[in-house]
Amino acid sequence: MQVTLKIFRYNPEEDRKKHYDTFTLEAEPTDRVLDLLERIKGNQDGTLGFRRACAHGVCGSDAIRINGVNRLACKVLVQDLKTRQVVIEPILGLPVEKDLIVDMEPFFDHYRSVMPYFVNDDPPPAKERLQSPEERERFDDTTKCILCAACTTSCPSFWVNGKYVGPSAIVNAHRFIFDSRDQAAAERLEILNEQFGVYRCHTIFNCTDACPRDIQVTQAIGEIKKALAKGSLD
Amino acid sequence: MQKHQYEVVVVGAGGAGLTAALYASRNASTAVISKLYPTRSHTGAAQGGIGAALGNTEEDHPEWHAFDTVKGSDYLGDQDAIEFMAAEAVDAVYELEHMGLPFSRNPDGTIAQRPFGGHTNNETGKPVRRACYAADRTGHMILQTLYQQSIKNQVKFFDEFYVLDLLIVDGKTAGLVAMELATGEMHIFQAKAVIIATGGHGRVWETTSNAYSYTGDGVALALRKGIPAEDMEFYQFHPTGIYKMGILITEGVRGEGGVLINGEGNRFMETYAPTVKDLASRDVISRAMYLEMKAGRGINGKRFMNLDVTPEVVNHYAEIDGRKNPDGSPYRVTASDILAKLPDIIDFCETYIGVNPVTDPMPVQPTAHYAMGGIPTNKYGEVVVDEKNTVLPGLYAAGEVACVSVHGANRLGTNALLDLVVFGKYSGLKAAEFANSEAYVDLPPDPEAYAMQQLNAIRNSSGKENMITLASEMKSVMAEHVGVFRVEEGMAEAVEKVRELKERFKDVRVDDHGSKYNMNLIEAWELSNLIDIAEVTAVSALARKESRGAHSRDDYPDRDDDNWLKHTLAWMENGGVRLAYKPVTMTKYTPKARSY
Amino acid sequence: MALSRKVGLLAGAKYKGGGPMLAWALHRISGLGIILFVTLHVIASFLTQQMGSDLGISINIFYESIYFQLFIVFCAIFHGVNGFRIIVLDIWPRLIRYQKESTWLEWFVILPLYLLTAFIMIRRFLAG
Amino acid sequence: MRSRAMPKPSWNLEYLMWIFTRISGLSLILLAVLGISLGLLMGARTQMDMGTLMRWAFFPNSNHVLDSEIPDIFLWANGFWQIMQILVVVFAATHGFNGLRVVLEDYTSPGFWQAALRFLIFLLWVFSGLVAIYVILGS
Ligand SMILES: Cc1cc2nc3c(=O)[nH]c(=O)nc-3n(C[C@H](O)[C@H](O)[C@H](O)COP(=O)(O)OP(=O)(O)OC[C@H]3O[C@@H](n4cnc5c(N)ncnc54)[C@H](O)[C@@H]3O)c2cc1C
Ligand code: HEM
Ligand code: SF4
Ligand code: F3S
Ligand code: FES
Repeated sequence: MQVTLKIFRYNPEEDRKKHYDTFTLEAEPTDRVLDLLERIKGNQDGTLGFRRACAHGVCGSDAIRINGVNRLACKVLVQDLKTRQVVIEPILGLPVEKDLIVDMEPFFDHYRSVMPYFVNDDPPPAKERLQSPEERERFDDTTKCILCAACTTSCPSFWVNGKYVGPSAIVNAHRFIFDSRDQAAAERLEILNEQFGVYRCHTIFNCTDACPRDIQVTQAIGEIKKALAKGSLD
Repeated sequence: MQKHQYEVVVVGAGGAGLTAALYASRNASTAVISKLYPTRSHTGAAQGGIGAALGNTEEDHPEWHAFDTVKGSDYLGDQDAIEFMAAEAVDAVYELEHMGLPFSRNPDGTIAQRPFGGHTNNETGKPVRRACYAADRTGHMILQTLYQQSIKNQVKFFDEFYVLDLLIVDGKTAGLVAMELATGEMHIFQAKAVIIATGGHGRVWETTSNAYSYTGDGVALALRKGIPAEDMEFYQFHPTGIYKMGILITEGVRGEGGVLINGEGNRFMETYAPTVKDLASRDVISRAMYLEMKAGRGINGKRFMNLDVTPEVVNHYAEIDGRKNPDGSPYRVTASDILAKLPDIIDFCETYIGVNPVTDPMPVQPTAHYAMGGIPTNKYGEVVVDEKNTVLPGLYAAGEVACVSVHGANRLGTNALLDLVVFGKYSGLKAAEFANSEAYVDLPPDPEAYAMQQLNAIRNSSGKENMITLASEMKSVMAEHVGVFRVEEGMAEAVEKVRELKERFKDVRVDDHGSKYNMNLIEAWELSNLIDIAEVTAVSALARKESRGAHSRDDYPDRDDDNWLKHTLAWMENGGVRLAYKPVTMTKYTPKARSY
Repeated sequence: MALSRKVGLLAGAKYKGGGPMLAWALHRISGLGIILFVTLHVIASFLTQQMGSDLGISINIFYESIYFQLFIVFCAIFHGVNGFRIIVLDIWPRLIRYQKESTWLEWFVILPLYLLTAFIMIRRFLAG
Repeated sequence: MRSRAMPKPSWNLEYLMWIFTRISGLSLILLAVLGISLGLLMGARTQMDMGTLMRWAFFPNSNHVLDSEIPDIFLWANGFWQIMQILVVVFAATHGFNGLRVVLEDYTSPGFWQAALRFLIFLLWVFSGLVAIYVILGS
């Protein structure tokens, strides 16, 4: 079948103005949107800029807006779209560098600001630190994050206020805060307790809807708000 | 143009690169250069597990692990390195755990382990639980954990910098040349030691589990600088990729009891590997599938098999096999067990083929997966450049790009992730040690000249040839003739074809003439790397007149230890490929017939 | 030069966020609506009662108009019910996975409540 | 396994107001329900229209029912209702103006104008609180 892709274009070197280009091509229902972008780039316009690597939803390179919502290009099939008119745009709230490529640095800055690493200053045991399957389960959901930014850039709070650390950073703080082996929960919570921490979240839920890893993002944020309000992690 | 100076520069931010950087940065100023954001590296795609004889649920020993690896390698692996890796494995896994890696857990709180192909109890020959896992996202957790620790230790990253050239002056490493993708600007890195950790090159083949980014940049970089590539004919085809797409279905599925079923509804692996059946090593299973399909026993006569992990089928065969839990009770699974242990696999199948593995079988076919060959190194990650294993001072390689060789002719599942952390660590330590005792080598006067010249050749080409066409011709000829089964004429044809493509590449079309994020240009460059690698692979394969591990020939069906128990070394010289051979290092395992 | 990161209100409104995003937008609008009403009302009462100013009376006429009343009642009902939903989910974050369901379920409370009230109000109004 | 200590988070405006917003929201619902039910008990159904009752529920000020056909104004205008109404006004004004502040901080960036507007909101809060209490006590 034929599908039409209307793609957002911006080339900093040639035109100062953003615009949309339309491409029409043959597609199978089981083609990924990423496959279509690859084919357009290969056969119609080599200058089209977008990121990709793994092509099956595990590396987090290709978060874009497809028909008005954030998705991974490699995880949406043509048959899932339920339309043959596809609008492709870069994710919102990060500066567009070229076409669908956005500047990810502000996103990673937020990520780095929440101490997204394991802290335990006790001398390690000879073998593993023990952890029961239940304790492991407590933070399983948030270990799945691939830092694709689909959540943060779907959040209206982040759009209007780039200082908000955003759902992705909170998810990654959650992963450690609720890890029974970690010792820096208090510091991370203190960071999230600040003006641009969890209180910028108004449970809008776009983030959870956008997450390609099906992480319960809003729930993770809620658990942190609750931990702060209660002053306890249980 | 910008200049930078670091004692150690690591190229690649996957499992190998990050481990190397973590260790090197303890003792030397270190920078990591990567064409992708570190967390996009392909290590994140690894699913099933990392091998280490922890013995958490049943008896196991590093010696058994070493023997299984030697046997899996079809005796082509260097045994000193294999013994070293198996022994280091246990500490390496504990070290990852201490860095916070969230492994799945046993009820007693220890790291959970599952069986994997080719890993056996050396006394009974039965599968052993050796693969330490975090659900089916082990690689993801390793990559994330290492990146997190790099942030904690303030490792310096140059993200989205594409390395174009390695600077070697008078046989010594001087640094490298990279392009900043965001601006197109050239950067010169002066370094005392360079560690190459750029991963594999599965994009040479049609159906592959590998990322778009798996274009063999590291090996191509080395080849162009007169460094040989070792054992390139040994490329692993994983038996279970999703039909047509190639997306990997981890061996862990079979570890949890999944079985391969042919078009007649039979579990065909019983015939090919009577003891371990579906948990034989990958070369054996891929070949068996190929033979079954050739005999018309694919599903509906098509070129795929069913991989069935529905609880009924798992329990049925577990009963037949008499498989037991560690506590001695019979092994049985429920739908929720499958869901808990293989969540991502289920997600892939539902997203891409609309199949729920808990209720229906998955259509699978062999998929290009892993490069056993690569840049030759010794067990400290030092690059060795000839038959006598002479070290090139200051150059290191680790991970899939390197050939230590611990995987020989066929890698066992879980050993790649292990390879990353063990040899990543030692190359990092060795590189820092080297940097501490050596001075910087002076850069050549025009360091970026060679890279610029190649780039300009692409930029200014006539533009007659479409990149996609060239790539797909290469992929199909390689899949057809240098795939699971190989014969003389086919491989000769492939060599011919690849050389033709190499010529035609000179006319490749690049639409984008800008400098910011010119991915078009980079992709052309990557394609040239792939073509070089395809050539070296095909030539190395054509020369090896035996069947061993992943290299299996219809015209020479047997292993020939008398003539071919040796590593291939291939140089790119004078527009062609020159081959030489070097012996395999043996310690205590003498080659035996291989059966599972 | 990269494009600015700014997301205009319109561009944001075009994002297909679904029920929860709508609930948030309405919560915000209704909250602002009520605070506007309260401020106006307090000022008006102050002006009329304490100063006998005419301005207060004109403000009163404005907000006593049926349209403003209908708007404000909607704001109050929506904000109250949706706010209650938010608080419940804040107390039991585990329920947040049902955020979507909860936003359409709450309409079953809001709509009958509002329509009934509006019906009574309009009938009164028409009856004079 | 060692229990994981978590010291109380430090108090700051965002933290306190987040909690206050929830508490005041719940209280406002409670007060409104109380207002409606008591109003109905006192015969609101036959004595006033819907709009007036709603207004009563949210702001139980006797001025709000003066135009209705109630026979006994004393029931509707006494100290109990004055306290009820002060609670409503204080909660609603604090909750509402804080909400306004949050919205303001979302859509403006730090700087002179933001500071000025924040101060204006603060003044409005104090003013409306004082005025409301003055009106309530004076009526
Ligand atoms: C789907 C899949 C599943 C797997 N499952 C398992 C498993 O269960 N167990 C197991 O043991 N192994 C598994 N493997 C194999 C294993 O994951 C890989 O071999 C391993 O992750 C490779 O790691 P690496 O560090 O060498 O490379 P990568 O992680 O791929 O990193 C390569 C890095 O090099 C950078 N790079 C490349 N070229 C350039 C350049 N020109 N300039 C700058 N930077 C560059 C990239 O940006 C990247 O950061 C699996 C592989 C796949 C594909
Ligand atoms: C009926 C009882 C009420 C309840 C249950 C309630 C509940 C809430 C809650 C939970 C929030 C926080 C929303 C968030 O953080 O996303 C909120 C915000 C707000 N409320 Fe209320 N509220 C009530 C009454 C009021 C009243 C009477 C006013 C006005 C005076 C008001 C004005 C606001 C404003 C302006 C906001 C900010 C909106 C935003 O940030 O998007 N609310 N309310
Ligand atoms: S939480 Fe989900 S959407 Fe957000 S960055 Fe992680 S994977 Fe992407
Ligand atoms: S979209 Fe934004 S407001 Fe919260 S629930 Fe998600 S972070
Ligand atoms: S390309 Fe890796 S997530 Fe889509």
